[in-house]
Amino acid sequence: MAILVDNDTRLVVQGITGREGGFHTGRMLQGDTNVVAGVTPGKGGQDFEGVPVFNTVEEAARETGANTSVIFVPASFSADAIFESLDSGMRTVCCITEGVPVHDMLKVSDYMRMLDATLIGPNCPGVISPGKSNVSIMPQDIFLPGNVGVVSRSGTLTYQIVNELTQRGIGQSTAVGIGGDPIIGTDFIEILKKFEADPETECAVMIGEIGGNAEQLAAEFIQSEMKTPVVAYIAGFTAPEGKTMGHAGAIVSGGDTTAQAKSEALRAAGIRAATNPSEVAELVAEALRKG
Amino acid sequence: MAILVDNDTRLVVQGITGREGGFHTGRMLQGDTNVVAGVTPGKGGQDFEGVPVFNTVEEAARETGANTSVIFVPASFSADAIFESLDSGMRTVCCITEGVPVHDMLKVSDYMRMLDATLIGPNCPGVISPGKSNVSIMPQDIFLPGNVGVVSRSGTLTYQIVNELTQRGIGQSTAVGIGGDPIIGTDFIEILKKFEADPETECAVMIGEIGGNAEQLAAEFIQSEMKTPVVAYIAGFTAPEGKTMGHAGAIVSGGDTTAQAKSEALRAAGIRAATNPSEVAELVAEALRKG
Amino acid sequence: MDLYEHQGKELLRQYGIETLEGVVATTPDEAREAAEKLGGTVAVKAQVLTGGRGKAGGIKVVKSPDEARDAAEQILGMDIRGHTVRRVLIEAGAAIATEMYLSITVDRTARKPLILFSTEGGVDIEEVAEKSPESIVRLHVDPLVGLLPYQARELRFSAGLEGDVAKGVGKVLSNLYEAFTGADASLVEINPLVATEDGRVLALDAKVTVDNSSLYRHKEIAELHDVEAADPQEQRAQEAGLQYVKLDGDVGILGNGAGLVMSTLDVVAQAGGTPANFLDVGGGADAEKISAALDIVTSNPEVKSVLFNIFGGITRGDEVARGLMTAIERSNIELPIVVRLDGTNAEEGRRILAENTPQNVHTEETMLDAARRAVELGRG
Amino acid sequence: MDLYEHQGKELLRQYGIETLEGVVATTPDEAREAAEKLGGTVAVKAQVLTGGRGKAGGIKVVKSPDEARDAAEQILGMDIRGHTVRRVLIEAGAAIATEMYLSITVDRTARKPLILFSTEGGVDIEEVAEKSPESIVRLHVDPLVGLLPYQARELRFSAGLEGDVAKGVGKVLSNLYEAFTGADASLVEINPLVATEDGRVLALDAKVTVDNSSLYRHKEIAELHDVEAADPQEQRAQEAGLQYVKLDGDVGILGNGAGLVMSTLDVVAQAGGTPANFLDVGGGADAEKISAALDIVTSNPEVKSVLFNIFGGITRGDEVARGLMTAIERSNIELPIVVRLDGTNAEEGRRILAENTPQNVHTEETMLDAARRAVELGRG
Repeated sequence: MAILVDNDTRLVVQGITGREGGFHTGRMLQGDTNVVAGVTPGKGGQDFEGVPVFNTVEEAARETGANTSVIFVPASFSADAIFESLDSGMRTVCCITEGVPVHDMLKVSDYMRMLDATLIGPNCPGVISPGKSNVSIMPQDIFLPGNVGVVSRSGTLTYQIVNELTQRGIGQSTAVGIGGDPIIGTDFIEILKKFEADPETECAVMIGEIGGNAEQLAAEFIQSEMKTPVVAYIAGFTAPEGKTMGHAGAIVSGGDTTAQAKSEALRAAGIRAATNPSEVAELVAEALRKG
Repeated sequence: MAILVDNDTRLVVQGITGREGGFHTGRMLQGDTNVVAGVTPGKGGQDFEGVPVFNTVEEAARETGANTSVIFVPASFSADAIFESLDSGMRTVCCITEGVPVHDMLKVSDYMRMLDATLIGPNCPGVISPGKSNVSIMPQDIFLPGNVGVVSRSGTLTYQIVNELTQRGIGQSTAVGIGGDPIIGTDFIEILKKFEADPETECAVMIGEIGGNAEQLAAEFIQSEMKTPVVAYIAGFTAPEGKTMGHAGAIVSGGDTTAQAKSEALRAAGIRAATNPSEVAELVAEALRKG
Repeated sequence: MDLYEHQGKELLRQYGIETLEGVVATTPDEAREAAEKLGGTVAVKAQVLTGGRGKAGGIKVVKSPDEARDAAEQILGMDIRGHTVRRVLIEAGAAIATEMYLSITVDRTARKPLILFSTEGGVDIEEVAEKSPESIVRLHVDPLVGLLPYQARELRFSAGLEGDVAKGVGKVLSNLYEAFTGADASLVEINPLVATEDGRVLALDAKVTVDNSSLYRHKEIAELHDVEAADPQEQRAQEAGLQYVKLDGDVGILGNGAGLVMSTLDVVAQAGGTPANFLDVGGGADAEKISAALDIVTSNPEVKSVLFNIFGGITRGDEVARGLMTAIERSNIELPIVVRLDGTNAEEGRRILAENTPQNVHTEETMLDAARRAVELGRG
Repeated sequence: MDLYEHQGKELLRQYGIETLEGVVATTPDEAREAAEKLGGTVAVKAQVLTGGRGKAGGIKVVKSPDEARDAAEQILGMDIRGHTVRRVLIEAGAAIATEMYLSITVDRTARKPLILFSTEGGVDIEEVAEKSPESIVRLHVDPLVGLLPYQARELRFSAGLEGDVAKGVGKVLSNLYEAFTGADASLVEINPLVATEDGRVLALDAKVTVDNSSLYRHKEIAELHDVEAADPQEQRAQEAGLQYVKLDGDVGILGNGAGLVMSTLDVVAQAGGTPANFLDVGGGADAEKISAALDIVTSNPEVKSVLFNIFGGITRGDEVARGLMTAIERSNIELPIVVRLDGTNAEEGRRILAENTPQNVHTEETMLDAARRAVELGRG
């Protein structure tokens, strides 16, 4: 099965003729993704590496049956692009763009409450279901089809951990980078819920960070609602307090948002918590052995 | 069972110390309604005919377990009162007030899309489930517990028709006045859906008016989705074109929004359509006989 | 509340939408002066709250001040679909390249504002919808989110607009949406919206309807209300908070609630009578209002009998009865009045009437009987 | 981006929130003049982008211009939690009746703005939350609907406010919400919000953080950015679009993606080393950026070795390799550099490095091995 994207995914790329959009569309086309359309206002009628380009998502959806979108447009236009894709019927939307204003995202995420749709990101690497569909900027060669679901606030750290899994022969059902911004479309719990409901996912990996309390909330959810074993890893054990570490979300302002506190909360909830990426893979192997 | 209000209804009256609010609270208290609280900002701590008054709905809900609200506050404060009741956890809200600005209602009804709640009105007589709960300004003496669901855009015409039913010994499960304004919280179809799902409702009465196409849409729904027999009546056969007849909704601007056209559309969909209130009762009796 | 073209344009200008320069005139001489001031070719346009004035001869394009005077003389006082022309708008000319249509209304079913745009402007949108439906672009706006940039793009690409016109229409769209929400409008319509030969986009006409319920927060718009335009009785009813519509028959009808009154009209017609009016006293009508209502209904000389149908909810039967007594006493009404009273405090109301029934007041138990009786009494 | 108190207050005033009259001074003499102009008792307040300045002696209340001069002399140049005081705000006095707390932040979990209010102001809200949590009123605002009148009532009744103070706080709340959304703030905090003895409600302090991602649409706020306040390397990093945080160790660390870099820090620590910094080159970093990043890391004299950890997604390995070569050539870096390259175009990147590897550049296959090697090489 996999979650969010699979063999039924018909992808439209918003910002297909831009630098990043073009580069990653090329990579997605090399993989298993069914890229059916691109959108760049004013470039409708052109084609990009064989993919037809439209002026609007509505037109792209009408003409190609696109049901999923990935967004590469600049940050100042991203909220508008998300609204456009949602209003055009896209039910999974990945916003890769970094630097989308927080107040724009507050409005978008409020609007999402009216819809039965999933927004991943912004400022995220996207979603990949290896062997099925790649709606992401993730390096797909490191992925292996399998039964481990991965969800992460961090992009490159996800690649690191997926790489460790793949090198041990452990494949992934779906890997989701939810993004590190203060306001994101979908959080750990929502993704974990989907993994729990997915019969193909036999173990889930949650990759967290310092700052906020998303991991603690997820720990409560895992403990009370999940039968699927979960392995967690929180980055930032060496982060000093009061400093922002890159991700807007990764600021440590009090004792209980540190990597230590989070890892302890996870362990207290009976969840396997690793201290580095290699250990994650080891704990996943162990969890799969025990079932 | 009944729909929307029943024995579990714990009612808070917003605007309880106002003229209309006070009058109708008194009447609801005489009936079967469990009026647990009233709200008037600045009058918290007082009581009204034995009902405790609070400053906010949130406080009323916290202290009394209220789950339903009825709104009698002036039109310029009504949207705020609806938001307050929704945000305080009310899951059925009846706004009796007339003259709520359309743009206020556009915002409210948009907000409703985020919630699992039902707003009846504004500019409506409310909801009554005879023998169970009366959350309305309807004259409850004319009602009789029974198995006919009534839904109407008009207040007093509802009383007229209910009266005709009761005089023939035909009782009602729930009667809902959805209101005659351009933008209302709940339309015919949403109420008919609830009647269809209610095992107690054996026949539904839909009371429409000239103007708009709500009755035609309901006809399609009834034909394709309902097993419960429906009797319809459209008022306004003698209305001239181009004139507004009281309800903001009741303006005839084209051929197909007349009472004739609507009645024909209903009959074409296999629905019994009466030409006056007495005939409604006769057709209901017939429908109940045939089962 | 409907605004006149010149008022609607003033509102649009406040929201940054360009129009042609214009001056309102109430006499032929004022029209002449205005045309002189504007210079060149001008249009003389009847200001009436109804459509179809062009076909009715209410718009004339003239080339000199004297011609403007003559045109105004013809148009002023003209009757267009029952509306008397009291003012004309003298408007400067422009070199028009294309005529388009743009409006925003409230879509009741979707519960959202609906934008309609067509590159075929200057004619009835209903006609366009029939003849070339593909030329109409429809866009819903989410009320909480508001108009979004992508929607302007959708309009532009769907309609095939380009260059300056695309840009100009986009700007008008965004300003018009601001006007629509800012003025609590239920309709804003620009037909035609024109592109001039020098690339400007401007509103050549304006139809604006403001939600009556919102007028308390738009004092400046409420003040525009034109008392002259309304039928005197309809005007009086409005002041008293009543909904009154004059019809052609002879049975005067009063009741509470639009639906019940409409149904009463129907039942009167089914009983062989013809309704003289629609009058809804509204919810919670007190004695004063009932009294005013009866006055208005009986001031129509065609009325031969009156049917008074009240089913009380928020309206209380005792107050209705008292209002009725007051009105009859005060106005010395001698017409036959059939009263049917039911619902809240109806018994108390019936008691008041029974205690002191004048000769000409008859009571009936049911709506059907009351209608039959009123028709019968009206026949003498 | 954090605003200084005086900048935050200027913003609040633009949104109709009252503050005390104040003047910014950068020298003791300017402070004296300001105090003279304001008259009476004034406060001399250090302007620093950190909390706790009161406890650190950064605020002094004085009664004369000369005293103001002396106070400014003491405060200017003072170090408060690592921040040097370069400006003071001289502010008029007021007769204060009560001190309250009011803030609006973004609640990430609820994805909504969160209003916090307490009648106990002037102290750390964390302390209040601990000592008397019941005194804190919490209200979420729906981002699309905005602040509603009932929410101001909830705040007022929950906090037990009355009369002028209730009214004044209500007005400040609504203005503060406008400021919060209007300025794209992620935090607006007034602590204390005071009621004066004559019934006015005003902001005695202001802490405003504006979302960096929104600065493109707030040019006037972006211009307030204080380049003096930042560490020179952090400043340079920011200009280059890099996230750099200086730490106390000796292993310089660069990587792409905050999570991966944080994890790299952890792995270095687990390998027995101490990280000298956090540096995220971000997504899609090109040669120019990589080069700037390496410069910044190695400009820290404590750094003994550098660990360069790239797992490419949007970042391409070939560009990283080119950037690295450029930086090494240009800056003549001789420190040992351990490179670990994986992901998008990693092979091409490794090829570029292999073709032209300088003596001091070492490559490793895994993150763990790279960390161990960097620690080892740092020890010499």
